[in-house]
Amino acid sequence: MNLIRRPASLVLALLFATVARAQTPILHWGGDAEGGAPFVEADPNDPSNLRGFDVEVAGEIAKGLGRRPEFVQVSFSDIDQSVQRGDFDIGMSGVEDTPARRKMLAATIPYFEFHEVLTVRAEDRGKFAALAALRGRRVGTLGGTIAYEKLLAAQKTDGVICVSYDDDVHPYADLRAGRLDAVLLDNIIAARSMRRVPGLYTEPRPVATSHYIGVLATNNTALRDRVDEVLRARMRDGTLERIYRKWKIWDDYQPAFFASVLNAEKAVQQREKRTAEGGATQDLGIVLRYIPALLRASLITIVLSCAAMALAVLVGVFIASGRVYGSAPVRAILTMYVEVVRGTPVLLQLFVLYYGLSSVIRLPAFLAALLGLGLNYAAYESEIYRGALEAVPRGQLEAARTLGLTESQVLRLVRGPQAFRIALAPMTNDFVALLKDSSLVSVITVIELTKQTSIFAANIGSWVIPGILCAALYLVLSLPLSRLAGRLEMRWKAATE
Amino acid sequence: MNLIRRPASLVLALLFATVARAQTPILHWGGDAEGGAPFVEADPNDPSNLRGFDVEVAGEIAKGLGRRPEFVQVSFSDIDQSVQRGDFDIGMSGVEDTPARRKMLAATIPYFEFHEVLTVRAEDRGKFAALAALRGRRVGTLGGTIAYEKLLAAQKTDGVICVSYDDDVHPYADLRAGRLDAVLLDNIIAARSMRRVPGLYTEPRPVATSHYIGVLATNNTALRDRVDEVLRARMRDGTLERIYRKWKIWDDYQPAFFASVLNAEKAVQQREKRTAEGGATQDLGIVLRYIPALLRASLITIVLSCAAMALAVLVGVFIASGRVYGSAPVRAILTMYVEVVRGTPVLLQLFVLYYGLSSVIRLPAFLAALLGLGLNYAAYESEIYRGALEAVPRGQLEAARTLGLTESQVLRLVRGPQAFRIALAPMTNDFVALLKDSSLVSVITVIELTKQTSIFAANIGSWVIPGILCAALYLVLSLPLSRLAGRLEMRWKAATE
Amino acid sequence: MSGVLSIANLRLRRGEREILRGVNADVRAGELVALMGLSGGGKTTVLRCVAALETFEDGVIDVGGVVLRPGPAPSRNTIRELRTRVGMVFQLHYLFEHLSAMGNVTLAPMQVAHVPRADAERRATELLEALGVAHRRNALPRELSGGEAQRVAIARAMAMEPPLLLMDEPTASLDPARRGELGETLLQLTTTGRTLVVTTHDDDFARDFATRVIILAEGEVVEEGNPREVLTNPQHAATKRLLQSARSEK
Amino acid sequence: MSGVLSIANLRLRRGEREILRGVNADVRAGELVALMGLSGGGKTTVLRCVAALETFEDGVIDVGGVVLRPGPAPSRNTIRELRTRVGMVFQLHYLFEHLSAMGNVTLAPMQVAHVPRADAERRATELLEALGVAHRRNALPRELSGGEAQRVAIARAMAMEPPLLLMDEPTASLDPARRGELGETLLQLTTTGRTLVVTTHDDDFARDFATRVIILAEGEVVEEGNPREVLTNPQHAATKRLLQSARSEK
Ligand SMILES: Nc1ncnc2c1ncn2[C@@H]1O[C@H](COP(=O)(O)OP(=O)(O)OP(=O)(O)O)[C@@H](O)[C@H]1O
Ligand SMILES: Nc1ncnc2c1ncn2[C@@H]1O[C@H](COP(=O)(O)OP(=O)(O)OP(=O)(O)O)[C@@H](O)[C@H]1O
Ligand SMILES: [Mg+2]
Ligand SMILES: [Mg+2]
Repeated sequence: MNLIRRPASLVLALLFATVARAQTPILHWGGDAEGGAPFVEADPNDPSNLRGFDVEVAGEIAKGLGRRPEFVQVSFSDIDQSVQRGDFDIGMSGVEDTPARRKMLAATIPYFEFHEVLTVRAEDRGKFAALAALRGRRVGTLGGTIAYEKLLAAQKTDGVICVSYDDDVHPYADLRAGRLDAVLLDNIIAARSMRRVPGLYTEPRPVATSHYIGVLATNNTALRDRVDEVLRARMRDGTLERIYRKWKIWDDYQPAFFASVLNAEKAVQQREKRTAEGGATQDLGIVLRYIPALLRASLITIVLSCAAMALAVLVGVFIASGRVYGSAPVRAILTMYVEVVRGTPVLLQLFVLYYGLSSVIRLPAFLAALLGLGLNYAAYESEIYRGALEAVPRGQLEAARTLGLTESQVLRLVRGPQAFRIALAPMTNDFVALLKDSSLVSVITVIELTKQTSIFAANIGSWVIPGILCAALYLVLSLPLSRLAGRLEMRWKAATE
Repeated sequence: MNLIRRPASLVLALLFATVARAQTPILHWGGDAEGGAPFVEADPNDPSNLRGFDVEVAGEIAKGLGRRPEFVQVSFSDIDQSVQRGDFDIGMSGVEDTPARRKMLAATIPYFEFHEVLTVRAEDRGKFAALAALRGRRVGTLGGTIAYEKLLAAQKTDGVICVSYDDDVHPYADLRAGRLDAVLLDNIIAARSMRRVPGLYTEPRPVATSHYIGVLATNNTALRDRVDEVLRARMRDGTLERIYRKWKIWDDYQPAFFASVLNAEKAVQQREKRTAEGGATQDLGIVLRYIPALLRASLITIVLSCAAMALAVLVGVFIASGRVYGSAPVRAILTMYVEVVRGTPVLLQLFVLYYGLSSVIRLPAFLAALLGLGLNYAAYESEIYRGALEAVPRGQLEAARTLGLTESQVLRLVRGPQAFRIALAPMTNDFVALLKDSSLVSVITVIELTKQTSIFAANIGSWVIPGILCAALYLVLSLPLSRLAGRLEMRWKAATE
Repeated sequence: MSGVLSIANLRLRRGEREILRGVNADVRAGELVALMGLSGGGKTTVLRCVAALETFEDGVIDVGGVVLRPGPAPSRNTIRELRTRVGMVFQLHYLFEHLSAMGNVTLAPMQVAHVPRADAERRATELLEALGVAHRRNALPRELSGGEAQRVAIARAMAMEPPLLLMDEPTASLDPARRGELGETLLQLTTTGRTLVVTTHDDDFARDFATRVIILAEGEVVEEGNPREVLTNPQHAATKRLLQSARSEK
Repeated sequence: MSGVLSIANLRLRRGEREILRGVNADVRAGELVALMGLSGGGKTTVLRCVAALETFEDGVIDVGGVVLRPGPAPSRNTIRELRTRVGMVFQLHYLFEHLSAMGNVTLAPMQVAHVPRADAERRATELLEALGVAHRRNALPRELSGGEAQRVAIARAMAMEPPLLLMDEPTASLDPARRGELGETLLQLTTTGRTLVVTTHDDDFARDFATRVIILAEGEVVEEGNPREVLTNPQHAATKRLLQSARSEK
């Protein structure tokens, strides 16, 4: 417990208060004060005080449990992990009710109903009243929310383009700026954003309905059940309604929602059981929904990689030949190219190509990615070929020369074919590495497999399944390559050893 | 000009208003409405309206120029580029007066003076009154600000640890959470944050003084001079004082600041001239200030790379030997390891090692980076060695066997040494690549060379110098390596060709 | 019977071609057997089979008790046993490219027999001197002339002092004088009970130094016996053809 | 004078060692010169100098008008000229490992002389038949026996029909019969005006087929003349030493 340092005169008084308060057991509850009003925010009049409807609900819960509430600040995206780790007893600041969460944690009954709503530019009012009207349009949302899941589904059924953000501010700014045509988020965030950003309009008809819940550690079901009791009681006696009205979030949907929660006490419990059992299938559902996006991203990855590798091999062969056969100045220049390009990070090269050169020439992202990767790998390829060329026995070169073959014929007909066999293993290495380095191009806004995976992971809140899936896809891309190389190698080994 | 769509009854009225307003020429001014109060924000009572002291100053400027102000939303970090590109006439929402900016753009006279102040936890009040008291402590700030420059300097002189953020919210949250011991930012942001986050205290004594200015495109000095005229006039007639008082940002420093601006009209012009001339040296100053941080980051890069490469070579040799000499099941397992590890992105492996496994074992970031890179590269190394081993002429192996050498002796004494020569070029490639792949570990919070460079670039608003510096450093790290490899290769070539 | 090597009915195919069609041969301790025959007749292949560098389809090879049979590669133990009894000199030398002449000769004694370096080098110098290449002891294989490389390869195999030494064309790149010296050296070895099987195209060498000659033709042994008799008065058509031209104008 | 090859005062060092100490030799068109000498005497080095595969310290080499001088590698044009006049067979064959016997022989005719494939293959088959390896035409070098590889290498060099053909130990891995056949083939070539310089350790071969013999000892020409005379009745000590043992017991 932190003792706030004040001038000495206050210490005694505080000490007393602290001791007195220490008698009451504490309910630690976690939330993100940056979430702001109306969830949890610092009181503008007294910054050491918190306010918001979640604060009051937490207070009611604590009172109902006979405890004193104490707030623990945690970043919104960490609430689930933190409560599981035991940083606090219950997490609740706009925590959405999702199947994933219900499976991972012990969840209270829902205590508030909200709606995913579409916000559009004021001048588009009425034009996009439903997701179906947004075919081919860009719709933004916050990653990891129910709205995002909804949008992903609509991407398939209605052809909208889903753009995910990490915060709830930029979507509305981008909407205003014309980079989006709509934002799908819950009505509370939408209302708040309408106050911040001028010129927006929120369609009144909800796209989907969801609820806020409290979350507790998996093994903490006993406390959960007592919290549920308290919540139900406060719904019945009108305390929650009073709180919601105070924070201006009470709407016509809540009475029906309260009623359904109170009546369906049993039904809810059953649902939970079902959820626990049906977890696997639900997970599968989420995963399946992501597969098309991952496959699209894989396609970008493979097209980019193949094109870049082709460029790299071509340029690499030229550099290697130049370094083995060229005149001294040519050799020096090529050596410098190799050292510089190989010696500096491709990430940096991509940045320089895409952003640094943008004042001179504005390359499209894909072209910049292709050039960046291709020219970078050319430096590596050239080194491999050079090494391989120099590994071909000199006697054979002399034999070829005495037969009258020109140097370029010796290279093409005698040295090259045998060097290629030696170069094959490291070349395969490089192609596979390139496949994966292509993930770097996400920094210049190309969305490929890894980027798509990280979006996926952020949204389902776990790296396990997306990680395995992504790895599997990369493997599927790289294995045929290894196979082919292996077979070629086999054939040559059989032929020339 | 956008015509806002309203029910038909309103169209006529609006049309008239629009036409009437179109008579007055427009002053487009750019700012970031997300900056919030007191700079620029949407009026909570009428979201289509903007308010803030910058809004009012812009209004005064427009009036003085005989124009009508029109706001253009732009993200804060893009203000400089956008104004240069001509997206709007003048940028002004908390734009700091820095030498870099004055060099790149046409800057107005300063119109407001503010102070960099230290915010600490309330319980630390008085403990860290100056930067010098924070030796060895972590101090946060917003990247790209004067405060950041200040902190970097203090990093050298006072030994504080500078932590840069991309927004002005997280530093205060992390301060409260104990991850920082102080935050250095301007008094306005500090005051606003104090209202948001409870339990903080701002030291009253300013660490540094700076000013807000307006910025215009380089070639737009004519307009700039007229804006300067207007600003000076409004300082003289008390309009600015009225605005600042209204927004509660008027303080005792402003009168002296106003006086100095009005008196030093000439001096300022001279200073600008000097700045333009002294630009190169000033740039050099900024660059020099970053060098220690870059060198530190280089050290992390090189230690990590060497350790990871050592691990990779060790494991790689074992895998390669296993794949050439092992029994069928051993070969199959090792082949699978190689294909899977090589076939999936190291970025993903790092994520899985660091975040994915965190529920099982919580690896320190550096160790996770080392393991991730090392085990990944081991797969590549093993392929290279395998290829090289198989390129050693079979006759020599037979000769060794008939002499009675065991298989492991053949490997160690005859096959290995000759394979190593063939493997050298691709191995050097890999070491250099590893040096650069080490930049990936920034995703798991290790700050190495590339990450440090991107911080640098973000802060001076250009990739050119940081890019060149970073490339140079990587080169300095990789060149000795290439040299060494080249010399070894030379010696062997002389010895065995 | 002091049989050091016995080959019975050795058969070997490579793809379509039947390279050995039932080779039979017995070698006793102290013999210096010259294995002769037309180029491509299978001499090298026979030696490689005896050294367990090739698997074969049929037959039995017995090297002083170590028995090689058809089928997959013999067990590790058999191989280890065998290596202590059989040494081999290769037609293309196969010197270790990364080691000097001295390094080539001392590698096995030091690593396999664990002879101290000084002893190994003394012994190597003796061998190289006997073969006339001691002055090139520090040269790398690529710096040696054809005949020098061949003699280093011979020294390398002799350094391990195997009871049975197989030599594939050891005389090919040697001048007449050196060939004579080598013959004397080999005869010397037989007096200490060591056994030698030497393939050669040089009928003078076989006549001068071999205790017995075996003629291989199209994968079979067609004639064997005292070299002077066989080579001066060949019975079999293949032997006659083999010697035909060389004798034509003498 | 119809000088095809003239070597004057050729000197060459490798590190400390003086390998050639002023070699002088003249070869006329239609000759078959046997270059003999102790192993390590510098025979291979002389041939490599003539083929411009080595640079040398002193002396002049004139190959039918193309002149090689000491110092750095000759110009590209000189080399191109030279290659049309000189062919070479290497002691270690140096066959192209990735091509079959046929591929090895037809590569240069097709790529350099632009002979159509069918013609090149017909000619190659003739050559391989003459040398007795036509049945192995589809084998890769690693599948050939030592003597077979040597004959393919000879065929490869002969396919380009160079006016001057340098052959380094072409008889080393050949059986007496094949050696005789090769000698006949080479003599045949000289009748069409082609010239051959052949290093060999086989005094019988030199006696039977060479038109002239040159004895190289310690980097100098010590004796030359009619092979029967020189080899039967050597004048110089080095020649005597060279032939000593081979003749000792005959
Ligand atoms: N891997 C292989 N595949 C097919 N044929 C092969 C292979 N290895 C050897 N041969 C053939 O087997 C036959 C015998 O070869 P071997 O090397 O034993 O002959 P040799 O008697 O040693 O001949 P030489 O005197 O020329 O060395 C040759 O015709 C050769 O071409
Ligand atoms: N790169 C080199 N460095 C040092 N010495 C060399 C090099 N190449 C050849 N020699 C030496 O030069 C001498 C002559 O070599 P060369 O190959 O010409 O002999 P040769 O007459 O062909 O012998 P052989 O009959 O054994 O083939 C040899 O002693 C050899 O060791
Ligand atoms: Mg053989
Ligand atoms: Mg030679």
